[in-house]
Amino acid sequence: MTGESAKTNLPPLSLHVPEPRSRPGDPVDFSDIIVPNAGKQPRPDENADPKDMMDLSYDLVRVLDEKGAAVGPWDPKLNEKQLLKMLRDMALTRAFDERLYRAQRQGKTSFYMKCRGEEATSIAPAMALDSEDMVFPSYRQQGILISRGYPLVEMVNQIYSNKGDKLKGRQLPIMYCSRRLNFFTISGNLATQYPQAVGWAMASAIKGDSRIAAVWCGEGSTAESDFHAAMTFGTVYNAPCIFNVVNNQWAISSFSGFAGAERTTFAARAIGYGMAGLRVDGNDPLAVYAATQWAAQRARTNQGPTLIEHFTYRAEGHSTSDDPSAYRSSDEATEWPLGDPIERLKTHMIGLGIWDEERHAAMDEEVATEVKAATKEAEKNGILGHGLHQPFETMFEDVFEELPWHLREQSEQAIREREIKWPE
Amino acid sequence: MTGESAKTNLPPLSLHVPEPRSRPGDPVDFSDIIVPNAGKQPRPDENADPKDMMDLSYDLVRVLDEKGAAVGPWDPKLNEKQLLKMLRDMALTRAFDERLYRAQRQGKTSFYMKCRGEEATSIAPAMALDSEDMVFPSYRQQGILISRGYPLVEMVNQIYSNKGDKLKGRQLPIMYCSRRLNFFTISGNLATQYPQAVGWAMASAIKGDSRIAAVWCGEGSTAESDFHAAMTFGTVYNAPCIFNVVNNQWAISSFSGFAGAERTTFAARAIGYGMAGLRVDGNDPLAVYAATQWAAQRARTNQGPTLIEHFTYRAEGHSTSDDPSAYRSSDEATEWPLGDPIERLKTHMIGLGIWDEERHAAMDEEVATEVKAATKEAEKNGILGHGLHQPFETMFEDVFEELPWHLREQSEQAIREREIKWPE
Amino acid sequence: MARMNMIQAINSALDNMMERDDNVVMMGEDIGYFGGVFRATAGLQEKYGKTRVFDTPISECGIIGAAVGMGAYGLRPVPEIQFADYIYPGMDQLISEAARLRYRSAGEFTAPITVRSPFGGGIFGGQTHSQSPESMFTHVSGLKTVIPSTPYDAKGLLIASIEDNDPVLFFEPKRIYNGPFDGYYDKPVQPWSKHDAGEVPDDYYRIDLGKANIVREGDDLTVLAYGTMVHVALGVIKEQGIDAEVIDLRTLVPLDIEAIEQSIEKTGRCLIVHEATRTSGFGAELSALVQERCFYHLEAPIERVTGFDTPYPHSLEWAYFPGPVRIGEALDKIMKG
Amino acid sequence: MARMNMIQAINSALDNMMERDDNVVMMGEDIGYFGGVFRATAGLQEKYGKTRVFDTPISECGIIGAAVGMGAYGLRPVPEIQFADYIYPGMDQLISEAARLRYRSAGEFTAPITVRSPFGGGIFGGQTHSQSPESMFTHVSGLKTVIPSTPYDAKGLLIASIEDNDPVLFFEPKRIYNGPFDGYYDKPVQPWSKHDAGEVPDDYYRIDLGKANIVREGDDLTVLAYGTMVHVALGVIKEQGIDAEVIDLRTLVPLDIEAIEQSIEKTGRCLIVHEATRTSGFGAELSALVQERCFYHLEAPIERVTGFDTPYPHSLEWAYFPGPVRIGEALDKIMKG
Ligand SMILES: Cc1ncc(C[n+]2csc(CCOP(=O)(O)OP(=O)(O)O)c2C)c(N)n1
Ligand SMILES: Cc1ncc(C[n+]2csc(CCOP(=O)(O)OP(=O)(O)O)c2C)c(N)n1
Ligand SMILES: [Mg+2]
Ligand SMILES: [Mg+2]
Repeated sequence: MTGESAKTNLPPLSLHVPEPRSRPGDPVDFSDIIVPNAGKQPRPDENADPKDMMDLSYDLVRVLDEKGAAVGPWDPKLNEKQLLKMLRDMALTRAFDERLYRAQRQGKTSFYMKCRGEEATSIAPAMALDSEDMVFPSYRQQGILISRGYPLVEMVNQIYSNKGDKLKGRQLPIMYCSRRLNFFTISGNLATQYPQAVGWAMASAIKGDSRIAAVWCGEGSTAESDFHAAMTFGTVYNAPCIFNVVNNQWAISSFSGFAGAERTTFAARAIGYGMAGLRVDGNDPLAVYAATQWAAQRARTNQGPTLIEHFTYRAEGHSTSDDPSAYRSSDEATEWPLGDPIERLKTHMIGLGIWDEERHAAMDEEVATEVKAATKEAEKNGILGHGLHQPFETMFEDVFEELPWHLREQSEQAIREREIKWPE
Repeated sequence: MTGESAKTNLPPLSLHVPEPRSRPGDPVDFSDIIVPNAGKQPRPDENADPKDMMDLSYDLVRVLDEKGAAVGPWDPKLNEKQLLKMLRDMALTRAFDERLYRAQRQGKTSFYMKCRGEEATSIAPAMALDSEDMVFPSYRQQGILISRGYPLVEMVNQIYSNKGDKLKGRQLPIMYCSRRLNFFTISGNLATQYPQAVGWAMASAIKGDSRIAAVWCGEGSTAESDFHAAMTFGTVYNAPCIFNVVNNQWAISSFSGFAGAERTTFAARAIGYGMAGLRVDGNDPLAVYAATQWAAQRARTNQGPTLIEHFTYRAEGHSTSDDPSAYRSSDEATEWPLGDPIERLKTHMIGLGIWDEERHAAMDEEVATEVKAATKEAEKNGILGHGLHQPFETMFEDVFEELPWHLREQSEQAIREREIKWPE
Repeated sequence: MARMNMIQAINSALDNMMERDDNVVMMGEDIGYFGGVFRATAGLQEKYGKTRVFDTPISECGIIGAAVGMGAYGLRPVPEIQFADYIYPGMDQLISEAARLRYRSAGEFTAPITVRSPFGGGIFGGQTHSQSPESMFTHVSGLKTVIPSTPYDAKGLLIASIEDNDPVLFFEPKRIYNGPFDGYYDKPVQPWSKHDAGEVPDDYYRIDLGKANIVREGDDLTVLAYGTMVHVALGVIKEQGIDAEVIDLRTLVPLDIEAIEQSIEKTGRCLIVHEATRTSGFGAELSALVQERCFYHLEAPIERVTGFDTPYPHSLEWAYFPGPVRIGEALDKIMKG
Repeated sequence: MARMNMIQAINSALDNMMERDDNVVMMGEDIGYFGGVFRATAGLQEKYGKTRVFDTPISECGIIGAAVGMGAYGLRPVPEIQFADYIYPGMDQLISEAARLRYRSAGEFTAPITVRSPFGGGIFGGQTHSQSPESMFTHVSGLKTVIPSTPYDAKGLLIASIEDNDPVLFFEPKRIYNGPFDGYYDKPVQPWSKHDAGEVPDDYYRIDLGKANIVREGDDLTVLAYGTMVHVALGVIKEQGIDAEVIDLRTLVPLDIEAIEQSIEKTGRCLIVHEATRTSGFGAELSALVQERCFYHLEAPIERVTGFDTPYPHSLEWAYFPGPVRIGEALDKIMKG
């Protein structure tokens, strides 16, 4: 062809539209997921050149083997206290999820989102990071707040949007924020936190600070523009930032193939930018800890950012607004080949002889009681829509630092309306 | 660390800000650019798995060796007629650039952009594609229009925004458009054509058509959101689309390091998405032709998209609004290790015995004359700002298919104003 | 003739259009197999195949960008943006590209796309599931903006939007998907099945863009509204026994200026209602137009009743919403003016 | 006191602020070594180092997004968007993030960023180097919008914007970078060095946001304008010998409503001028406000003179521009009204 039309006898083009492994009613088949043996993945130096560690973007870093033993170079060798904290925080997160999910069903609030099955992807990184490091979570990292010791009752206040809510009832439930705990305000817009985290990390570097940033998004969210902006800025300025992609296989009803998973891993995105990338068994809390620790050390020593793909599974619905049985086989969760993070850590600890079933049952009860107490306490401040909300004028505060005339007028209007509606 | 602050004795963080090889006054040093021998790059099958050809994203596909001989598996083995067309179109493009640049300097229009040194990256792909394939150019692919036989006088009419301008004087000079030649309307907003090209390719696949799409942007533009959107959609739907990234080392005053070139190649972006990627000597027209042909064949046979990085050099200023001597060493262009595409093809053809210096000189004169004639002809339709523009009412047409009342009123206003300003 | 709620009517419009025109394709987050988070595309993938109705990556930039390219090819794409709050990453493709394709190519390429998106509050969706961004699009030359207020209109307008050769923003007031909400959030909403405008033909029909609907004739004042607020305004008027003329604009651009002018010339008074934030909302444009064109007919200041200039708060949703009290106050003021 | 053009005044403001506050950093396409395509940041990288003034990838999304993160850290970033026409890829980070950070975190995190961007036409820049998108930002709760009309104001307002703890859009009317253009494109423009407002102190000073400037007092009518159009309006008024009061708004949000009301109460007539497209431009909001608040003082309809509702055309730039003829016609109409 020389730029002239020279139609060859080719078959017509056709559009490829990805299809997930299973739909409702289908048998589940995860045989395409390659689960390498734990302990077999090499652990490069923290100052390795990304070019020399590309394989780790296609491999799967695993520490806990089938018997629950911690094996291989990535074993972070946590002590008993650390393991106990890790286990308990995961259990507490799960108990919290269970109860608040029910609270939503009972009409105490408008919305809730669980992280069941994915607890390791927030609890373990929170532990591997310094408490002064800044985290930019998505909406499924309640585990970080719990790990950092945020009072449960504050979380419930936020979820109930009640008069105790530190966020003044302004945010959708679970969109937490805690400056004190270096936990950035969660956005309802996917992936916007990604370039913000890079900016924060760049600022830390500009100031010669030692704090690094870590940011989370789902695999579905990697398609957003902000993801690319963050990766580009991260690699250009060598920003001290950890990019966590929680690949829980689903984005509401869309399986990971709609984010590109049919073609390569999400960790491989790192290779595209010449960045360090790790693909980690997200249901192995020790592997997640080790990967975070590695990436944090890299960032702290001016070796730049790391992308960590946490390969995991969203064991329940996307949120209380979702019914996953409408689009995926309900057996997927139980068939998931990487197991459950709490079960796996428990087995590990029992194997070490520092834990047993009784203590586990007792812990489960304890965390359930703790959550229950927190919800009771929070309910005193009100539940959504039952009157105990913040004063009307708070609606106009914090739009700007100071109230301009037009918001002052509107605030007066709102208060006048309240008096008309409820003259008492 | 267990999520508690445990400051280690690390040096402070520091921000890395990329620095180009040379600034004005500096000696030029291109020794970091690895120029592999021509002919040494393997040519995989058109249906190769991207996983098995990653090396080609880091290599440099080259066909013309130092003596101008075409060597190796990528030699497209063009016939004499094709070589002549390729050479002449490149020469014509350069002559056109020279003259229209001067026209802008003479005040005949507001703006012009040259592609000197990069002619191969548009002429060769245009030839390797089918004329029915749709191209989505950036502003530096005037070579495609020339290769496809667009009348020069139409190009000049557009540049002069005169009454002959098919785009009615609405677009900035060089923002051409030709539906007849399957040349998409150029946007002033960088990279927006990228997802559009994918959409077009998807549409072609939906329809079982055989036409594919090809799209261009500069290396600087790969940082834009649209680039990522296009790569994601391209890989998810396996769209029949060729992504050309013209890495001419500069984006106005910003060297390619500000788009990430310090860390990896732009072809490697493909690996991040599991897509086929090729890095090509952009000043070797035969290599560019071969790469395009390979990618086109892939796309046509439902093997999906390819990203081609054209490694080249912007030999002149960004546009008539730019003065590159303010930010880079003026020796860079002459020192560029990959030579000049026209010179290289000429040497090749002389080596083949089908060309000589006299014919080349004659051709140069011929194309200059052709361009001159076209500008003279176009000037009859007016130059910018000298009155021979389109009627005022055209300003309101094509905003919508039909003129709504508010535009009708505004059109009447504009005509009234004209009558007030020029009552004659 | 069937009884449909607004989602069903939209689904029916899409179904009709996919049937009539092979070039109509649909794309968006969760719209394929699942049928959309509000079920607007339910059943359509099964019926028309997954190359005509498909899920997309979560990239609003890509969704609009690809739709523009498909439109340039000759298709008639109907992309969905899951919530209007998420349209901003696709803003550049809408403003710089879709809106200007016809103009900059002098008609050689066009973007006949219809962007469907649920908008507005009232479902406790918080800041990011409640916004009403329509006015921004009305500022962009080359875009049309359509907002229905009933199932019947939704279907007819959506069909006309899809058939339109210009890019259309089709915002669906999600608060009234199920029934004509009148602003009394503590009372149950009458379902569309009990409402005349819930009578929707199964077959193709269109309601031309650019034509307002006078939903109530009256002499005392003119109310300009669209979407959910048409019903809220109607409720208050009924309650207060005012003989108002209520105009449901249906299309913001191009606007039915004639209907507006005629009404104001008759009534001499004007109330504008929208849920979007006040400053530079579409109410400002309406107010300016009415004032410019009917100044000498006006007997009282034109009033705007709108959402407040704050993000849409979660718990104080009903304090934010421009409900009956706010509208009532404005009506009083105008009638006394 | 030095004579400065607007670029020099902006450069001086940036220089002062970088000197006073280590937390001020600047970023944008080509702003580092090169000093910006309009030279606004010339010399600053050399003076303050490349970690405080640096070039960025060509990603407006990343520029704004990173700036928001830097602001959350505690810096005071001043990102540049090379042309306002290119701000849309950063729209989501501005609207959904910068504007709402303080609100959604109840004050725990803020985005004290100042986005500088040259805007407006008149330099034969065609559709993508001429736009005036300010009204979109005025619709977003939480954003401030500032537009200077002289070197003196540019410096004082830019300093106040950088010191402001809220996100500010600082649009620079590029047509008057060099001198106060009066709309007669075929006559040479007087340079700022010959104009009083070109007197700019080298030292730090601020002009508070939210305060309009009455650039000419008068009794016949009130002209509301900002940026380039202040000078065009002044030129026509002088020419026509009308005793107009000309208010340079300087800040669109928060608006100096008092200055506006006082003036209209005195003059009873109002002309609004801006270069942006008409429909849902900021003129609509101004018109609505004046009408609502000064209805009983108005003696004639408020008029808007604006750019047309089309993309900014290249060759017909001066037919598009709201120049002296368009303004003159409107003045006539108002004075006869
Ligand atoms: C910009 C934007 N687009 C769309 C949505 C709607 N939405 C909310 S969550 C979600 C799926 C996200 O999936 P993923 O990133 O995989 O995270 P996961 O929920 O699995 O943790 C979508 C589409 C949104 N919140 N923001
Ligand atoms: C969205 C957007 N941002 C910024 C610009 C301004 N701009 C025009 S060309 C250019 C540099 C582009 O560089 P590159 O992509 O490398 O292409 P090249 O000019 O080298 O061919 C910039 C920043 C623009 N046109 N659009
Ligand atoms: Mg997911
Ligand atoms: Mg370049």
